[in-house]
Amino acid sequence: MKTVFERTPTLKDCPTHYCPGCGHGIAHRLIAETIDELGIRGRTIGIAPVGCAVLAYDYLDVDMIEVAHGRAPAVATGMKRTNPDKIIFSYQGDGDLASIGAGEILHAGHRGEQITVIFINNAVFGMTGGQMAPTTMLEQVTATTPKGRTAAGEGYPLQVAELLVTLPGTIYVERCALSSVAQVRNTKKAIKHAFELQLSGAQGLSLVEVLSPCPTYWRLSPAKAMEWIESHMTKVFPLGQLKGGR
Amino acid sequence: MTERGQSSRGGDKRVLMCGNEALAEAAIMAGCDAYFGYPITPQNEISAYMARRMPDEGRVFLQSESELAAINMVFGASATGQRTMTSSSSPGISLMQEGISYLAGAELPAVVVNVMRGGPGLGNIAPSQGDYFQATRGGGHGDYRTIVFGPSSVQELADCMLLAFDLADLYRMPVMVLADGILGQMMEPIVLKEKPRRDLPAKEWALTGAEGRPQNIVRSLWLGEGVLEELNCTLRDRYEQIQKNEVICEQHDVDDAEIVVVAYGVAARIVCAAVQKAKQDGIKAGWIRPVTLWPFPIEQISKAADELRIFLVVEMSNGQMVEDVRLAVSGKAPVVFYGRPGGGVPTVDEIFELIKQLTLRSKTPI
Amino acid sequence: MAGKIVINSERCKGCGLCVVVCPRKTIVISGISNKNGYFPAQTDNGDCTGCAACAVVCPEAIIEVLREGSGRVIVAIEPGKEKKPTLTKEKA
Amino acid sequence: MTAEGLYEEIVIAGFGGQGIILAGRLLAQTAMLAGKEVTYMPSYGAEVRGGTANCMVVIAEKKIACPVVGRPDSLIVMNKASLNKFAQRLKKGGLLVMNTSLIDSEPQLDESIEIVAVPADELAVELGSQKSANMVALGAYLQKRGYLSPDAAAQALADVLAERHHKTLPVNIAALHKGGEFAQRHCPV
Repeated sequence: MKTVFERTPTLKDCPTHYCPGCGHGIAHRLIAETIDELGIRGRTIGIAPVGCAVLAYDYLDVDMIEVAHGRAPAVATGMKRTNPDKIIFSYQGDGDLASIGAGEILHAGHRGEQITVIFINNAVFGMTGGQMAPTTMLEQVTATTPKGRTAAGEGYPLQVAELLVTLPGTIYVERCALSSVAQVRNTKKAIKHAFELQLSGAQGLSLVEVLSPCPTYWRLSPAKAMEWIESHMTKVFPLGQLKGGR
Repeated sequence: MTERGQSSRGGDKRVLMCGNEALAEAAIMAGCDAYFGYPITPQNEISAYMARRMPDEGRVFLQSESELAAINMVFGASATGQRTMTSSSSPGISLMQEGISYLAGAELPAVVVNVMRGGPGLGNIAPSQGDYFQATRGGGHGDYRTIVFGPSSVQELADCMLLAFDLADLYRMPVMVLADGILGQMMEPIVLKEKPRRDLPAKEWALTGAEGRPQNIVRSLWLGEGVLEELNCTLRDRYEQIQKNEVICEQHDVDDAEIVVVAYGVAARIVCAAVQKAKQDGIKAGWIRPVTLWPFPIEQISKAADELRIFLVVEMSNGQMVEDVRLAVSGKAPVVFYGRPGGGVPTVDEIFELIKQLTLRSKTPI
Repeated sequence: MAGKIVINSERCKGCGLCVVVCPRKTIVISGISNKNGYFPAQTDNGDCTGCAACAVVCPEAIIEVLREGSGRVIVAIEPGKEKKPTLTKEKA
Repeated sequence: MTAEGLYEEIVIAGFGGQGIILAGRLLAQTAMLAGKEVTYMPSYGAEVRGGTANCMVVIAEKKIACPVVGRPDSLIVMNKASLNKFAQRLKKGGLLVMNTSLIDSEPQLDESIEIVAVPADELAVELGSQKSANMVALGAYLQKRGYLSPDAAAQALADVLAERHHKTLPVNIAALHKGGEFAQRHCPV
């Protein structure tokens, strides 16, 4: 028998600190596979956010920086502007990108920075204990919306991808999910496309939003969490290539 | 692209430049690869100058969407081994403090210029020295220091930019140049001349892509037990080394002085004139001017306080550096403060009168 | 048994996603915990086709997939068709 | 004021658009080229929007302490508002150069203060460029004070005038000289 699937070298062979069934591990692997398949480990610089993925540099074996909450797109800007030949990606959660860092992603997109943003949307703050995120669904119960989020009280879930689509500086925006084998494969294609765009020198920012499970703070089993993405999240966050097809 | 340490504008010629433009040109001479900044008065000439000049030199200029973004762009560029800077004025520097703390934690070099204005809050746009505490105590959260220069002329402002970039790289930390609205706006003749440079270590830690080497990580998060304490101790040792090696301080006629006036920046120019006037009046006066505000010239001031004499500290604030002077004097001599906050600028006559009063009083028998 | 998977059970956190996605239902959760206290996934590889669905969803990337035959194989499951996994040989 | 003891603090003030900043820059550049110590401090920020403009120039043989001028030795005012704002700050024995084209009243000042009343706008109009009134006033000041000549300023003008305005060099130079001649004729030293 021959090995047809194994851990890709850029994904370090170590246990993660993520909860069982968390989507971060899958997303990390897709990025690592992309880097290896494109042969760009030697020219890639990754940016870890503040949030559950703050330790992403412990899992991805490329040059990496860990930055202040929400500021990854600004850091990426500083890197790419001074190193146009490097491949710069940021990996950000919904608190990091859509809440405290809303200004930075908006303006990096607005300027059309040639960077790749992987945006993990799990509709909740994981690291700090399951508080409401900008992307939290209406009626979703979190530590800070104990009776469920209401439009009147906390506003509607923020659709970042749709927002960024309106900016001339973004060239590729796709929303994917990790909710099934097929969706994971699709997410991989989207991530790879986003990296390829940057490699080709395309003028603008590409963002892949990934709907990702948080079984712990959704209070669901990992399998039910996957189902919940499809039954609930994709209704508010429809999947698809919102801008710049591949 | 010009080589590091060069600029197409450098030379021996005396030119009339405002402080903001002079420091910008000096940064280009120092090999600044990238400038990121957000407009705020009274330092807008810096970004306008950089916008014109940096592309000419094949380097990066970018106006950011905020001070938060600017300092984080600096953070990103610095992590890749580039020489980089930002500039702002007091309220903007407050916004940058998060990033400055991260720079300190991640041991990244950067130069931050603060052209101070009146505060607190939005304050006014008049010159001030109200950010001394913020600058010399780190300014952001956590246990760190930044090297701080407090130049008092346009020439010195330009000169200390070259040194600031070198020290930032040498000690892998943020260095702040603390000017004020007067120094930024005023024009003086200067000579933009290359100065001797430090020997600097290679930036092996820089994020350049892990081609043929293990991964480099730039981070300020250390969760393991005792790991952060170890980093803090490493930083402390470095800070002690800086305190030992990098103090710059100017002093005049201190040895036989009955009164020593301490001031930095623009206030020191005024003090210098007032002391000269006092000496013409027969008063034995001297003055000390810290050029580095951190590391502070503790030894120099402590030594001056070994003889009984009055210390007068003059600032454009309600009294900030005076606390460092008191610590250095350590109770050995009386320390008197005179300050003009909120954009007020002390006059030569005010200081002269005070010197006269203080020296008279010390001679009056009780 | 056209295929085979190897699960690093000491690193498994027992999330069970592989159990759910396996089209042949050949993976189960063990009743005996590993050293970290998780009940890991285990398999006897009975009906395994080597489709790699389990590995694709494994958040810990600890499943290695092997298959009979020559050349590398990738799983081609398009959205909506995952009930009927098919295997396609990639060009060598 | 001997050359050796030269320490001259000057305020130039007027409304925005009168070339106050340019006159100050030119004075500073002229002083620098003559080998003197000089500082130049413009008013900046919100206060220069839509209203008054002023700048402070200090020229000396020795190191200059403070570029902020509290009590000027000399004051050049181009409009009435500036006269009202700055005249009382003039030192005793100081010099006031005022643009009588836009100032119709006689200021009440200490009698030790010498006044040079120049119809700067009118003289500039005679040259065909009202915008050169600032140069007329500066020329008059330089001629009166004497430590730098209007001609020295004329030679420095190209350094401080933006290149896109270099076609106005001849008329501005003529204005400097015209101001100088006016001062010589009407207010001999």
